[in-house]
Amino acid sequence: MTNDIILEAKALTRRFGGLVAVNNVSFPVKKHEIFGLIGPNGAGKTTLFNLITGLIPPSSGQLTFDHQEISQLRPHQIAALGIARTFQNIRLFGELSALENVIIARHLHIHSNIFTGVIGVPPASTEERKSQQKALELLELVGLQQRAEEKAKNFAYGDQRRLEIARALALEPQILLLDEPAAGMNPSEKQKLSEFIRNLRDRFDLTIILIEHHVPLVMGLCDRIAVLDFGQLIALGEPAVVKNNPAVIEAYLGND
Amino acid sequence: MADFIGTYGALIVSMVLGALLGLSLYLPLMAGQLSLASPGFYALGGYIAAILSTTVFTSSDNLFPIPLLLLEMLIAGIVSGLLGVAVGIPALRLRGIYLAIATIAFVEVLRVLSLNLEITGGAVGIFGIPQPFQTPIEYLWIALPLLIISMVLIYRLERIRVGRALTAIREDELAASAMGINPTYYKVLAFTLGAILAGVVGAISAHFLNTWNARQGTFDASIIYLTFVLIGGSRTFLGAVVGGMLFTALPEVLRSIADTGGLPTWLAQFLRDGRLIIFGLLIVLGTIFFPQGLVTPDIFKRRKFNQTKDIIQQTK
Amino acid sequence: MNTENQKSYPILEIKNLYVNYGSIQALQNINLVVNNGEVVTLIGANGAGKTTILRAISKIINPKSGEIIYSGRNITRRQPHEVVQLGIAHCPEGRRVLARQTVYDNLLLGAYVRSQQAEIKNDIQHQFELFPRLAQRRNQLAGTLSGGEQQMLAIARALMSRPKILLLDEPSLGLAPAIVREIFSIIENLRATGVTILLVEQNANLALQIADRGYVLEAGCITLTGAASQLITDERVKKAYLG
Amino acid sequence: ACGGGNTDTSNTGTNTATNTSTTSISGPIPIGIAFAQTSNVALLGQEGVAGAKIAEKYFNDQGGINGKKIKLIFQDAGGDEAGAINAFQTLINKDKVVGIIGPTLSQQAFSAAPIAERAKTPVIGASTTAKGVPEIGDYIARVSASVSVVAPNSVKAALKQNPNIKKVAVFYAQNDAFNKSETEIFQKTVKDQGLELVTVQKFQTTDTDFQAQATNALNLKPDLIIISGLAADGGNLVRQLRELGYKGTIIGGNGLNSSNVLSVCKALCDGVMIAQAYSPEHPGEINAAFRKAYVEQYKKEPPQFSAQAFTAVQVYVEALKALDQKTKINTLPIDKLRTELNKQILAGKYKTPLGEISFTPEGEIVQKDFYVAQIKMEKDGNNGKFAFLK
Amino acid sequence: MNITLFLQQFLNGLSIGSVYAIFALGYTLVYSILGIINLAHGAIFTLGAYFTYTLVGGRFGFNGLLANAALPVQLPFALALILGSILAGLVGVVVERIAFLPLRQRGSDPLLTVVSSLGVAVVIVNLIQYLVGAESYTYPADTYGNLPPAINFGTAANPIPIRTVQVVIFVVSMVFVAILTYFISRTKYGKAMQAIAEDETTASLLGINCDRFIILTFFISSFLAGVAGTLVASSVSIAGPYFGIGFGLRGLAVIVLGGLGSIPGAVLGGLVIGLVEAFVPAEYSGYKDAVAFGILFIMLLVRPQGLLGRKFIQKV
Ligand SMILES: Nc1ncnc2c1ncn2[C@@H]1O[C@H](COP(=O)(O)OP(=O)(O)OP(=O)(O)O)[C@@H](O)[C@H]1O
Ligand SMILES: Nc1ncnc2c1ncn2[C@@H]1O[C@H](COP(=O)(O)OP(=O)(O)OP(=O)(O)O)[C@@H](O)[C@H]1O
Ligand SMILES: [Mg+2]
Ligand SMILES: [Mg+2]
Repeated sequence: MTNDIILEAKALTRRFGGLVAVNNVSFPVKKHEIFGLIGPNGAGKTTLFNLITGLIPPSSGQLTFDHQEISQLRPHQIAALGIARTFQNIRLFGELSALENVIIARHLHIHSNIFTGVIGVPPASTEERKSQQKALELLELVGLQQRAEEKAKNFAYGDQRRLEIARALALEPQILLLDEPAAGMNPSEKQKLSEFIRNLRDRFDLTIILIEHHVPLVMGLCDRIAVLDFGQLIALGEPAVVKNNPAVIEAYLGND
Repeated sequence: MADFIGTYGALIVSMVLGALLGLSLYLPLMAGQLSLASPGFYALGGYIAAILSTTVFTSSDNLFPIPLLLLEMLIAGIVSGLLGVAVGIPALRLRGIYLAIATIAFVEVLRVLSLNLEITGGAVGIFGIPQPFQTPIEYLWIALPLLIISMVLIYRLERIRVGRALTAIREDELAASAMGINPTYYKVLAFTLGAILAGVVGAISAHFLNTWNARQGTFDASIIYLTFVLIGGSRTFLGAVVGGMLFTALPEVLRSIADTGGLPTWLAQFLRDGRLIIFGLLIVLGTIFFPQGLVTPDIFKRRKFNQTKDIIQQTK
Repeated sequence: MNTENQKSYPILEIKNLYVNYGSIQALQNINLVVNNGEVVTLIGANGAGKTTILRAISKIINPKSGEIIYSGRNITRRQPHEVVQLGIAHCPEGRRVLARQTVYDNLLLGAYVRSQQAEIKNDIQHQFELFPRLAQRRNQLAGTLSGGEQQMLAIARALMSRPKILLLDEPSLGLAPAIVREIFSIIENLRATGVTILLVEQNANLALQIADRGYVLEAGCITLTGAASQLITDERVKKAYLG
Repeated sequence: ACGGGNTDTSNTGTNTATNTSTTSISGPIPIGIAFAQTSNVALLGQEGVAGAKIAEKYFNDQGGINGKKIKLIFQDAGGDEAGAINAFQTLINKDKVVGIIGPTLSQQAFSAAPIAERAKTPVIGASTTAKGVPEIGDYIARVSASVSVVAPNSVKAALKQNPNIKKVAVFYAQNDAFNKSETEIFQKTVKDQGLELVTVQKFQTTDTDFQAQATNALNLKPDLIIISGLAADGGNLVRQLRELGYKGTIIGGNGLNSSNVLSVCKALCDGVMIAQAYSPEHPGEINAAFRKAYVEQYKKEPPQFSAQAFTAVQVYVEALKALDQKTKINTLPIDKLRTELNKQILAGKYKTPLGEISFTPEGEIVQKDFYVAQIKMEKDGNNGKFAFLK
Repeated sequence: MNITLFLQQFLNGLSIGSVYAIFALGYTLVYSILGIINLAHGAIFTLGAYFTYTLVGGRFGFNGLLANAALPVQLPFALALILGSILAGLVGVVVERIAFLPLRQRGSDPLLTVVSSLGVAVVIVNLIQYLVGAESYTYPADTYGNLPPAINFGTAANPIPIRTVQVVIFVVSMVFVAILTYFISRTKYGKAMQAIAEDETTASLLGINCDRFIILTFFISSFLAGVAGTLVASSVSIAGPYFGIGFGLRGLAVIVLGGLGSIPGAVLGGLVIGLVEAFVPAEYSGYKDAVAFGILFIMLLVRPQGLLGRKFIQKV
């Protein structure tokens, strides 16, 4: 049982001055599952992502990936372990083309150093070629291959979100963290997206953690759901169970 | 022709050196690091060469042996590189203008040191630096290959993993780190490469200028070279090169225009005494009419674009 | 409702509007009317050009050609700040809160075009009642707010200028369901007080439910328009946007 | 007027056809002036230019070189080494001058003079005073006396005026080659005279505020303060010392020997003693003529750099004359002319505004007369003069 | 170090610092709204001094086009100061229209604005040089009526003299700080400025007329430069066209130390550096500048936002 747990938070806490953004939160995430993370605005979801990806250190508590403590690692080390993310308020490399955005994210899978790379000896050069290929495939996957050369900042909001997903996938991660991927898409686009995410999981054998406010999507897509409120974990379980949890209805879904 | 070389030989060499200094500023800029430390390392490299060639490598024959010059350049590069790492690791935690100021502070401290130390000869500086060549123009034998090599290397660099890592950091350091790029490592790398280049150039300049003193590599120099790079174009190394050459040449070009016959005297007069006014105006106009710099990456884009196009075809 | 619309006059008119971003043509021949006191919604896929229309109205971008008429005045060549002074408020895509200002100061600046301090203070209080979350965060730098909190702030700030016309670009984006409902009831109330609203919304169901009329945008062109009640039952719309 | 380029180009025009070494001079005889006309040392440069222009007119009116006129060709050497090099290159190869006067700063000389040396073109420094400049090469000389001779006189003069001077404070601009060398001489002199050197304060020529350093110095109760600086900074230092209540003697180094000092410290300059390598009061008709011409044109006493620039031109003129008597100079190919001219320069003796001068084999000036002046200001502090101490 | 000397040096420090402070005020003001370093500030500072000199009827020296020229009228110093500073302010506005506005409209990199401001500086400095030469000029002796040259802050027994001019400068800079600080942090216009500084587009969406504010800012900033230039010149005389440029580097250090964009910060920074310089021991006077910049460097590492700067954490 425990050995198929890929990521685990233990009593994770993060304070900002007086405010406790994430308050003593513990939960396991199983390999290959789609794990939903919901809660009212300001509940601490994104902060939790930031803790997992090492962008901010926790005030206390542990975080283990494959039973290895990672809460003290720097972001690039965590990325190297195989945890990739998208950002709620998009952080693309705006001045660069969509293609460049994705190729950059191939960083960990090209091994040329400054010398071999500059001289361009075979392993390096072929790697470069491959990663271009790979990047274009990923763009195709999110349906942007035709705009590969356009500047990322010129994409419409929804397209930028797609590009972010492609960029995250380029890391070939084991865990993919999606922060409101469906924001700015209309219902039918959202539906397509949820199929898309499910396919991703199977095609790349991913574990996916997903923040989303669009309840139908979450309920339909996720294997398990954790609910945060004021930084605390108020519910964790199968969608059906969570959906009817009074605390959750009270704090988040609202009753109608 | 002989006249031309005689008159402009020195200028041509300074242009090449200017381009190299431009590159040394451009390297950290690739990672979005606005470092103005180059003149500091330039000065350092110069002092190393000046001191070595006047005290240690005193050779009997009237021309200073090239191998020793190369050795000086090597030493200057190494020392600058080491100092670069030492300064870079703490300083590069700063961003934008703050980093700029910190590096200026560093340059200023170096300057005051060289004014006060005995070995650097105070204000008089070090003079009578031996010449490896008969005429200034021959310095191209050293400077030009150095420029070409640097350009080729940086051209490659911009197209590989390392270069992209730097670009990513320039665009968004935090996102870059989330893509598995170690910002500190790459920022210090770029900064150090810049430092090394500046140090090496300094070593050449010390011989080229025959003398070296605390007036080399100052705040003004920092700003001027930043100007060169930005107007040349800060998004491709070609910009740094073009900018460095163009603006080194500009005052002299204006000088020779003033000398060309047929001009009404008042104009010749103005071109002569007011040439820095024109210089300044050109800087302003440059920024206004070439906001991306004279040279933009697009000149490479076209090729790259076609490449990707046919890769798209292949993937179909 | 329709009976009202008969009396009400067109307060905002867009006539064959073209907008380019550099070489890219984002809008072609847009014709659009908003009547006084109406709620009009724009729906369309990503990249259709919804945001661009709002940008053109609030003058953040200059159209290539076409006219924008606001209660009789031609505002096509006005400056953004003039447009605001004329009573058009734009709650932009991507929130655009002033990250280095506190929540409170953001709201204060929202009322920049107004002068009566007392009223402004009241309105701020009112916003805090609408969005208790913001009240808790009033002295926090807006840049450190959560995504949703920023969205609330952006909307509240737009309201602070007491606009005659409110341009909302995906107000429900990133908000929890409860808050989304809150937003839509706010829109209802605003309509009741006579504010005209042009609403860009991905959540087409909700949008069409409260809107009087709607326009459907595809690849920079208006392809469909009509009363919201009709659009919501239209097959094409259902298939493309309601899911 | 820096002169129309026309003649210059006509030269180069003819030259590009034929080989450099065989061309000889047609038209007026070009002498190169490479002073700083831009950059933050332009003040010194401009004084030099002023003096040179007076000289050009004066000697051409006197009949030039046995009838042939001289023509000064000005190339701005700016304030930096590269600028000086470029100016020298242009003068030597493009303007084909017989010789060069300049550059402004010693550091520039160290950088540019070797170029002239290699091109076997004579150079006369008119404001370069640091140790080692004439030693750069056979073709490098100067009329600006190395400070070693000037400085001590003023200290002796001060002691004559006030024998019970004991404690001495020294200030100097550490970023200026000239003042660095000068202060060393001053400090040595102070020791030789058995005086107590209570403090040495360094500043930069760009500094304007000396209150803190002045306070530190005054706190040690000196009764003589020696300043090695340039006009602006030196003037401010004097002014601030006085305003902070210093009553004792002040000696200004050679860098303060410029009427620009007066405009800075105004009435407070009064009584400051200045070591001079040139004094407008110097007897001798050539100086009288120079001074008259200068005052007519610029409405003030000629500063030292002007006089030295004038002298440098005079040296060229007289050397050329002498040479011309031996072999008509317009028959000589330029290269030959330059080498011959250089020999002639070093050989000659000259009666100049600086007094009678000649050169050592290295090209160092041998100057008989040095002066110590004392600044005398009028009450309103707007006008004053350097009164010549016997 | 005895108490009198200590006090003396302390006051010296303040008075040195107040010069830096008054220079830095306008400098930091422009940064606070445009987020750019205006390198032309030093030049406008110089210009202000020359304007006043002209207006009090001062005569120019023997170089440049205006050699020996002078106005027929001779205004009283106070009036000349105000008029001269207004002229400086107008120049500032013109500079903004010509050199900065085109860049802003293109939304080009703020760095480029720094460069074009450098261009402007070069133009102004050399224009002055071209017009009135490089001599130093001084206001008439009676500039401050018949105030004593120095005021004694100590006892008759052990006096602590401070130059009157410096006291004036100190007071004036304090007054301006008070006014500006109130304006910026207490009025809605101050808030608007901060909004513009952060994001012009958003500011305009709130109904703020960015253009007008920016012009206003440049006028005030350059007006202050003019006042500062004149006052400082009345203390140390106009040392040629590079007069103000000389303060540029120090000014930069000051505003960064105080916290970029913070008005009180500019003054605090100025005073701190002034004090530091004042207390450099006599025997180390040669290292004065190095000390100032060394401190700046360390300061940047421990507290990048400066003494009074607001730290800002970018949330993801
Ligand atoms: N750097 C910070 N300083 C102060 N408070 C912060 C900081 N970062 C986040 N917070 C606060 O912590 C709380 C959690 O923020 P977080 O972004 O995790 O919320 P969230 O669950 O992602 O909300 P949303 O669904 O709106 O994105 C918010 O109330 C926010 O104001
Ligand atoms: N700044 C820009 N530069 C260039 N092209 C742009 C720019 N902004 C938008 N575009 C392009 O214009 C088109 C319309 O963009 P717009 O943002 O209006 O779409 P939208 O309907 O708002 O999409 P979304 O629902 O995703 O916000 C898109 O193709 C987009 O790529
Ligand atoms: Mg969030
Ligand atoms: Mg949009």
